[in-house]
Amino acid sequence: MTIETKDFTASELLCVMSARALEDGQVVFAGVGIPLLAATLAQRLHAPGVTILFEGGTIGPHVVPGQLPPTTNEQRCTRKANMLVSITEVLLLLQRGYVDVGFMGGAQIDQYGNLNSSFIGSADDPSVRLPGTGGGNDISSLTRMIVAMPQEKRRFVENVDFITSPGYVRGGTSRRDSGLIAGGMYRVVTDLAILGFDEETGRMRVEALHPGVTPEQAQENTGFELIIDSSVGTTEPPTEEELAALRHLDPDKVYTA
Amino acid sequence: MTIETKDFTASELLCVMSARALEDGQVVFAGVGIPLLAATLAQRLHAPGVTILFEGGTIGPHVVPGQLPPTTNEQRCTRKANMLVSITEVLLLLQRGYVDVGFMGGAQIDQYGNLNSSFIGSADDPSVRLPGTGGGNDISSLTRMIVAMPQEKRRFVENVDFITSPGYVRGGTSRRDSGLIAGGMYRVVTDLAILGFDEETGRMRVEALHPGVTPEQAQENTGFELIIDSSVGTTEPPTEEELAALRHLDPDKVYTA
Amino acid sequence: MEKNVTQDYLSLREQTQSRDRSLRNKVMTLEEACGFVSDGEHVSLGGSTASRTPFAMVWALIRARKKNLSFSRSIVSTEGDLIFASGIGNHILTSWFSQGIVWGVSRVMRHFTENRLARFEEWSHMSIGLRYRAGAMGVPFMPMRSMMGSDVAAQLDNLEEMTCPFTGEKILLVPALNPDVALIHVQRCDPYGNAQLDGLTFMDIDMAMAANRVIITTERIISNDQIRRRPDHTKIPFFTVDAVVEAPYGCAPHECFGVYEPLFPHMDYYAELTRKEPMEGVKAYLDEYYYAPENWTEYLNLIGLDKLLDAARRGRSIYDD
Amino acid sequence: MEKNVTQDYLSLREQTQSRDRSLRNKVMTLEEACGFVSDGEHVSLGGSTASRTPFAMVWALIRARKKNLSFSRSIVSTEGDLIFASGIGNHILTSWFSQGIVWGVSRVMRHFTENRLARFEEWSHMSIGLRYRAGAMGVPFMPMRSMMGSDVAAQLDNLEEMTCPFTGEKILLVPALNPDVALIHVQRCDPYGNAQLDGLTFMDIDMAMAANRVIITTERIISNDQIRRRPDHTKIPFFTVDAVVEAPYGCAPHECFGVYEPLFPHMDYYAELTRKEPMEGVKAYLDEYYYAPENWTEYLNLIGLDKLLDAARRGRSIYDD
Repeated sequence: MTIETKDFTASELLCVMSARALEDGQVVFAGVGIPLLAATLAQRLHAPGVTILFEGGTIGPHVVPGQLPPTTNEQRCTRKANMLVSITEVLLLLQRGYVDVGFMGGAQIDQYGNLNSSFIGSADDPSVRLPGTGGGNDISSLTRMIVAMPQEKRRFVENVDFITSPGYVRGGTSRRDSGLIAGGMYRVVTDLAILGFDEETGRMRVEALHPGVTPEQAQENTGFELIIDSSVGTTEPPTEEELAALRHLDPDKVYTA
Repeated sequence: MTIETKDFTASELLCVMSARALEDGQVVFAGVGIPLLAATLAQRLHAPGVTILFEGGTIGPHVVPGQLPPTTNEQRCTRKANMLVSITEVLLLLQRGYVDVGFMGGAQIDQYGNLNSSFIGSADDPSVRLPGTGGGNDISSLTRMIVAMPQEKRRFVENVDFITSPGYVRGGTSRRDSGLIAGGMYRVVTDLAILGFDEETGRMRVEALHPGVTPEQAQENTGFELIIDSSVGTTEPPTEEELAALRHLDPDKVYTA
Repeated sequence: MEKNVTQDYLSLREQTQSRDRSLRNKVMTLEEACGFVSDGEHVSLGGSTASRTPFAMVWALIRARKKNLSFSRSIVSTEGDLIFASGIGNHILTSWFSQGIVWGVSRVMRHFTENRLARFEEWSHMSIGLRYRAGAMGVPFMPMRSMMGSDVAAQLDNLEEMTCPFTGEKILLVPALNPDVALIHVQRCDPYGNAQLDGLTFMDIDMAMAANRVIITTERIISNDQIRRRPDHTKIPFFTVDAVVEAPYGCAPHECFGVYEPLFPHMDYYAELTRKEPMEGVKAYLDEYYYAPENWTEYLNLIGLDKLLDAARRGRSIYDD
Repeated sequence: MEKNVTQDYLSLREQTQSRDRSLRNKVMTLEEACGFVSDGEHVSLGGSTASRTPFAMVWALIRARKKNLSFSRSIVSTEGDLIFASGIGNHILTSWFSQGIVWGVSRVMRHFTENRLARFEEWSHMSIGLRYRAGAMGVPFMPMRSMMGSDVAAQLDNLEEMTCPFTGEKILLVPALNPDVALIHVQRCDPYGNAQLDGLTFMDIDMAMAANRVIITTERIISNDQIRRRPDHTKIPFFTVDAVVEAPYGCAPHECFGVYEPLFPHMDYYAELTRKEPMEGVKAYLDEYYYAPENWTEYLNLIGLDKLLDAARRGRSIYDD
């Protein structure tokens, strides 16, 4: 950890900062883990009108504190939902435009916000075959994305080995030219910074640094050159209210250890 | 009526002859009126395993004697059904190939088995605007058809004013060439005869005449030249068992007056 | 040209994204819900023929003297006569248009179409369903295999044929239909718009997903807790819905599955009224049942409590077997 | 090349028309149902990840020593390991393949794919759903808007891009997938194959409509009268179904919505067993749980009644709220 250890963990910081990226009234397509937790946290704080969707086919469940669902395809994630639909239908909500934000974790990301969860090494002869896209490709193709992941050099690479979930593809207009005319990578929330993307080039840019993080630290933990404005601002540290709400939701620190 | 009046009505004859055209185990997409009644009759006689579909979205209902549904879109036609689906889904069963027979009534038919239920006169300036296709176009485009209708010169015309539900279109390979590679008109059951279609030309042909009907009578009641083989056979008259079963189903003669 | 065909994707998304899709109370009156329909828009009607027709909202739109609306529905019954005769719309897209088979061809429909006073745009039944479905899925078309070879297709100008790149087969493409507004009547809905439907669903679910606005009328409003007890019975999700109106007997004189069957005597009465002098008959009907009553309950009262009770007895009987 | 892609329409229809689609008793044993799966065919699996996995039928196919099968499923869990390790199939089409997020990357999947002993063909989640849907609808493709621009699409050879003739937009076409056989586990089914599903339906309904044969395993067989009391709850119609097998706890160690949750201790045990020596572990597991037991009940007994009861208590709790 490069950030000065405060009275919260890196995962807690990630959660709080991710929650802040959501706005009230949004429909959020969330993955398990930090995204689910952060979306639920946002509901308890500034955004009570956030609706959560899971890729297993759940619309607007009640997440019960201390009973976070471990997956998005089992009955635990359907507790007190408003509606259950098929997998195909819930993904089509993204395509139809009903979703505001896709909210996922990431294993490997590159300068254009492309995510890889398929292969380490070449696809033809990989050193590791990863589990694959799941809903990731569809979500990142069809809506505005927020990704929450720890910022490390091996995870933030210049170009991913394999574009599983497209960001700005090869930069410039290449995403749009490929046929993906809506959506796109919006924010990458890490334990060091809030990252965005340059409108023209599609390259990753620092939007704000977390308290105590220097531009150099952010760059050191990144495998490509970040766009950092010298006047880049600093986020507000997690408040006691935010941390209390988070710890109430995940008392066993399943996702925030 | 040209047929010698026996102890049954023309509608009853039509019903019995239509019922005989169905085989056990078939999935039959039925319209209201004679088709529904004839399909139910077939179930009570030689084809207990016939499954009836209605275009409102009903799969395999139990039709209760004396309570024949007046339409295919209201709850009366769902009595004790096996499954209810959307309109689109039930029509897609035709496209997917799950249906053996489409079974409809007809207002106007031509030498190639095309049906018109849209316009009398030209479509641009019709003398009568009829109610339109309903499910007819899809059914006749996508499955093998049996049509039950009274044989009259004004109903059996050389070429319909408007092809609402395609038979063999302009004959020859024109149906297939237009993109309709499956299904097609199989039988037209009338109060005079059982009519089929020549494989090569797609023109209407007499398969059998009802008892007491002469080839001349069939031709006289048709507005185009019928193919009639000199050795054409004769159907068996309705049996007492068939008529009894029919009258049990429609005691008020709603469809068999 | 038909209005509102194949909205381009970015404009469709922008419109959808600009809607308030949060979980919020949307309960209002029929009159307030009329504010969600603007003159000139395309309105889709749920149900089919005489089943789950959203008559309460059609009634309210006619009373609100809307103008230049176009409509679509799987199969159109008497509501089509009333749309044309009241002057709120002069264009209806459907596969079949008359009161119902047993009442014969609508003389009102004939008057308007044969005199070119209004347009009845005929598509195949399935093609209408697939047009809503494409709209619901956020794609600009659906492939299908019927309608080719017929004059139904020949007289439409927004169809495309293609050769399938996988099989070489000829395929028809029908364009997405994203209605400006969908009017749908259901048995149960919560204040947020989570709607649960019993029985035949017709094209309502695709229609709701496709539309840019949805007005739900419902036999009764139930709590969100009730919805969350059986989430797999919810058929329309709240975020597609803009208005929720409680309208008991909201389909009268048509049926609502499991609640009431059609009010046949009233339908016979309308058919008789319009048989000989279609225009005089339908205008008298509009005056008596649409413009005169103070409110929906008064309309129901004019139809007659005896007929409502009889229809309800028959309607509930579906669950007696 | 992937097997069984885009069956041409006439052959699909012929195959469908030749099936006995009458209402008839189809109840049989797991072993008898294996007769509906021939070596070399494409088998689709219902459910997703650890939910409604048709484990009883997979178990029976492995015991029957089937060969050269290919498989597809929305998301593949441990059944994928067991398919590869048992040798019944060496090709799986899915969007995600590992036991489940909390157990990390499957070492068995890695062994087979990294050593090119078997193929994990990756498609986007939605594209798989749309391929089944095209198959269900009887069209050769579905249009969609994701996957473009990614390497997921780049490494597939049966995708087509087109320009929409209505809007000029770029659209991706994915080919229909009509599996030879679909294996689907449900909560309730009648002897004819009318299946009622609770909770999440995943891709099962499109899959059943698309397949050329369907084997239903069910927690319990109910009467056709029960089905006809709630026909709008039937999700799969009898005429798509070829075999009905009663298999209580038929998804164990996975879950069946509302009946039992996953048997987590058993899943932890499997994960631990295959973590260090994947191939030895999975082979030992197959020997103990697949080849050794006399029948399905004995398999369940090996897993442990205590675990079944605990999973059932948790499973039913969804209805306690």
